[in-house]
Amino acid sequence: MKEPGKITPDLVKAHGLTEEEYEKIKDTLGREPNFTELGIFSVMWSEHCSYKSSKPLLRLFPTSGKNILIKAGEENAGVVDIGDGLCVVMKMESHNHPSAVEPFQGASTGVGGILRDIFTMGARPIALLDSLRFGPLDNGRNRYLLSSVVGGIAAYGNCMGIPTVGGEICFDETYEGNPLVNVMCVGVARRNSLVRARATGARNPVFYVGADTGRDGLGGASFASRELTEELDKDRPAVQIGDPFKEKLLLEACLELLNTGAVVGMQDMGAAGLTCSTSETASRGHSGMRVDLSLVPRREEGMIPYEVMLSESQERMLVIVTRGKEREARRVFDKWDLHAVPIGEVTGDEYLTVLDDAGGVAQVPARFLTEGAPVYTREERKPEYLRKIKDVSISTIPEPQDYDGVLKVLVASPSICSKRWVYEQYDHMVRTDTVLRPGADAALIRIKGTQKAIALSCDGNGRYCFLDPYEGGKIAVAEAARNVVCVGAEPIAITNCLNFGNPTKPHVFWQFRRCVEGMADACRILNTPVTGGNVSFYNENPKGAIDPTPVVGMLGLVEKMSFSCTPWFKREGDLIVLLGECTEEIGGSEYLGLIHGLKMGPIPRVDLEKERAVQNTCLELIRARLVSSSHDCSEGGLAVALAECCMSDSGMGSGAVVELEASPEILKIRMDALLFGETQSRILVSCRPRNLPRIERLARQNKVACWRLGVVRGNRLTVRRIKRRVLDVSLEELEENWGKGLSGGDD
Amino acid sequence: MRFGVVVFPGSNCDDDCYDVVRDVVGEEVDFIWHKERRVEGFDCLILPGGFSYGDYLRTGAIARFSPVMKAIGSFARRGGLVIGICNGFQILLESNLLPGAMMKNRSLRFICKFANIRVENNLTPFTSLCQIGQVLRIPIAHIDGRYYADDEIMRGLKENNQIIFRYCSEDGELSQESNPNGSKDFIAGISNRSGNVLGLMPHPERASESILSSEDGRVVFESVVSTVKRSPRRSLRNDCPPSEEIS
Amino acid sequence: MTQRTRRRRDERTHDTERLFRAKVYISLKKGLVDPQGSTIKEALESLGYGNLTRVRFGKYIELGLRAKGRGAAEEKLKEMCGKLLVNPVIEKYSYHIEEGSVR
Amino acid sequence: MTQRTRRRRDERTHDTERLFRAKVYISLKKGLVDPQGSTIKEALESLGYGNLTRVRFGKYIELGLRAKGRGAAEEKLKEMCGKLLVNPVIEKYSYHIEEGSVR
Ligand SMILES: Nc1ncnc2c1ncn2[C@@H]1O[C@H](COP(=O)(O)OP(=O)(O)O)[C@@H](O)[C@H]1O
Ligand SMILES: [Mg+2]
Repeated sequence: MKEPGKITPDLVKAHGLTEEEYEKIKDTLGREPNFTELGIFSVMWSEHCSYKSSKPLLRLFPTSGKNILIKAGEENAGVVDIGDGLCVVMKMESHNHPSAVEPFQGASTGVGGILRDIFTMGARPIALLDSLRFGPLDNGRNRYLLSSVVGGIAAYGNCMGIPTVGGEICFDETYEGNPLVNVMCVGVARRNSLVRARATGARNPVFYVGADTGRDGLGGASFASRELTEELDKDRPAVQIGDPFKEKLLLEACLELLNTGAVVGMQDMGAAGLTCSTSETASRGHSGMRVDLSLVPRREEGMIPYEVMLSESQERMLVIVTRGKEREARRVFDKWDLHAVPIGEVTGDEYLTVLDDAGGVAQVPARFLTEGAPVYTREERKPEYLRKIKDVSISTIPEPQDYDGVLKVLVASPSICSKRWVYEQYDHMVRTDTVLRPGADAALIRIKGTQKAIALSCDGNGRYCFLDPYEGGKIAVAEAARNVVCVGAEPIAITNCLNFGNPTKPHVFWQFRRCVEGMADACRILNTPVTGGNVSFYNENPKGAIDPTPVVGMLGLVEKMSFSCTPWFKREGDLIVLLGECTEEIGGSEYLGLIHGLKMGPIPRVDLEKERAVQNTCLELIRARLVSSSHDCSEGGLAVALAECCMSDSGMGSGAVVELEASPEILKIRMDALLFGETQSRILVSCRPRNLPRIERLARQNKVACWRLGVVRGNRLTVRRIKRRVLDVSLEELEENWGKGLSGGDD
Repeated sequence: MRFGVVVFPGSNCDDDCYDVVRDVVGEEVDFIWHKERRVEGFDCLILPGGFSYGDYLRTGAIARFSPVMKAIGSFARRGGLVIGICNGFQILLESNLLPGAMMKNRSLRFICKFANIRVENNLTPFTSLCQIGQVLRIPIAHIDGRYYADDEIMRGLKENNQIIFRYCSEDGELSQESNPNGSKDFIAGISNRSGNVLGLMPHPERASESILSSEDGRVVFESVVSTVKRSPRRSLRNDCPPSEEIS
Repeated sequence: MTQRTRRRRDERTHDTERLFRAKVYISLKKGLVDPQGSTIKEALESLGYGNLTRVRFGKYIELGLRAKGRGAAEEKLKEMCGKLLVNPVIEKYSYHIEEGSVR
Repeated sequence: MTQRTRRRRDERTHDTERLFRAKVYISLKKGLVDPQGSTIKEALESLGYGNLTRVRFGKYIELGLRAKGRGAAEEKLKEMCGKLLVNPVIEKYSYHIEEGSVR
């Protein structure tokens, strides 16, 4: 690349900076920025790095709580105290655009990035989860995306030896051309060995560690801050190849380095590479930093300072070392065969100063780069489409004749079916802590050396959020919490990834606000503060913005690992009990989508207080060992939840006989709505008959509806209403349909 | 007795093996760094699973040249007990300490799930506490686990009773359905001729505690312990017959 | 299905079809990191092969195909590379074709 | 470390050393099942390329190396293949060497 002689308005524009932003830069610097500086501002002030559109709204999230040690935004990831001197560090990140262009490597490097975020804080990553969205599988490109993305995640995570213990996956036309690939990483650290991503102590040396710098991924941050248009070719250089082997060495070296006491601060070089890591660490430490680019190891010849500063080559990090302890640090890097070179030092002047052979190439106040980006209050408008799709009445929808057929279609649909095809490609058992493997409502990971375990789940539903972003946001949090409750854990905090369209479109920004408000309200009431997350805007395809898709990553805690619960029916003769109420809510359901081709209607409402009561009740029941299984009702409603309980993941399932003849209110509900409506705040449990009275008493105390549905028996799922058989499917048929849903990915 | 767990760059089941030996089986254990040139004072060495050198080029191909492998070779030739699990198995194959080679799974995908394996030979130090035909439920996790050997090697394996584990169904039947990766002759684990070196694809360390839903894998470690304790320092004696390898 | 098979068989027996042997060499585009290549290079160096300037790791695909002539075979091969064999986002390729059947 | 670097540089400046470009083609031995090859073949067939007689999948390694002459380069290359690059239990290889530096 050659440096242009002059900064022209076109060049500024090409860097994604507005005139006002450019004026602000000139004002603060008191001069025109040079080309390198222009590049630095363009990435640091990109949406991806600066959160300039989302910041004001993210403040709506509750971020403090009794367990929160480090709040969202203070560091690269929030930190949750779990007692015993231990804490959990977790974060979720998107790699949507790179995965659209090169799915295998895009997804791979996404895993690499989120792992670095966690271990540079001094935490050992112990689990990964992935939340994926693709267009429908009848399209070859989407099958290719699915198998490549899953392959890429597997390749990186498996090689690193971090189990991928859960996630979610959903298929919908809205993600055609703009798949979502969100990956969450969870780490555990001793409270007193957390590392800050800050540069403090003038004259402390700054080390560059890891892979050499090349031209790959140049401007990835701005790539993520743009729409994916038809002209993908131009963006090709933004693709990178992951090197999980090198990252594994980085991981071990970093954690070993902590024991030397030589580390002042660390940050990974992710988006905006050297630029972001130097300016952010300096800014957080209220320091400055001077780096000499001629010392940066390079992979390619003729790179100009602009390119070195903006490169997003993978598997690199910045480590600030205590002066005088360089030797200790080096010993560790040498042991792990890692390239580590000092490239500069911390300074007291609060400037990011960049030098090259030829002298100074950039000098900018560090805080101005990280905090100086303008914050925008984007225009918002409630979208038109909402008026049209809201008022549908269930009475206009024909009731199906063949409920067995409907159930089989639902369990075979790729969004609902067994995800075994995906998670068997992930090493989910390495580290020998995975107590509940994928397939249950949440993964359960024990913490060796303690009696504790943590539960993890990822949830979000774009269709709900499209139809009602506020309720959809609430549901994402509520469902994630319900999932960890179902395995016996108490929800304690969330991280999230907010995937939306172009925020400068007023209706997109309105969706964004409403989703955030819904999530925030749910987090407040369910007592799960937000520890951090990631915003991914500009998810658009030629048809427009994707459905608003916030994804919640929930952390649950089990203090004493003597109990846990799985969804599957365990024993002939156990009673099946539903906690929570049934109402006629059919809008936004998978059933409407799959069977009637409709994406409309009011989505189910969550009463958060009721939700909390149901969750608490379930948790108490599990703790008191009154139930043998528990499973939440989500996509596909009661019938699908029953079917899922029947199909054990590990071998023999058990059938169930269900009688739907409880109260008069239930009799008023239309059959399809009762079976397939996705009313929230419901958990299906099974228990020994002698425990039923205690369960009913506890539910009554907590003012939770409790409905005895039937009994575990035989090898069919049979549902009757007033002696009439409405559903009767053999386990074999269920399993066959449920198991085949994703085999289309075998392309 | 004392186990050693070898750590290659990219090993990722090293901690798991260490933990099981120390906390579950209750024996002494140390890590051995791949740059070591000597291995002394161990009764049994474990080459753990993972992705040594990223599995780049071929799985196990580069790790085979780690300095420690020379020492492990002579440890094995002196009769020392060596277990290669998953990537460790692959390294032993590449090092010619075991015959044959590993290829990509038939499905071309990584597979992580519980598998059933049948004990084919209980006269080895690694299976001495098993019954012949006993079915163990132990997870696999690999993408290069399709064992291959040509006819000559296969003949040797059979003649010398070197096939230690075969993939099978829950009831111990051999069928292609229960052969998760397409391995030749359902092979899940083999030993060298003299029976002191074992390679297996399934991860016994992942199935050694009831909380992980199977304890079947522990028998491999416990067999070693019982063998060694019956004849102390067996593994370090020099008068063990040297093994002749097919290479 | 049977119809299609029949049609294909017809094509094959078409007297003008000849056999070609093609080899496709695929490697990562310039500028992209090649973790396999550099790890192999380091391994070779540590084995004492110090005089390597670089190592790049790629794929090698051998194909046997039928076509009316060399030009047609080449055409087809390029198409297959463009559509499936090569990932143009990160890979480049070259090829070699010769007439004759594959052993 | 620095010593080693110095030594290597000395070797390089050795007047008789020349640059070679080598390509190694590795494929599975005859008779071995090649699921990658057959998967590719099936995929190509489903794209309409019915006239394939076979597809084999292998590895392609490009190396740049210095040696005193072609013979020495070839010698070295074969050694590297024998020791590391190729697993003779399952793989066979061929190679091509030419003088000149790698672009
Ligand atoms: N992409 C994925 N990666 C790993 N595991 C997944 C993925 N998608 C789903 N799973 C696992 O499959 C099971 C079912 O997932 P899902 O249907 O989303 O559950 P729920 O409706 O309870 O949220 C869960 O255990 C989940 O962790
Ligand atoms: Mg659930």
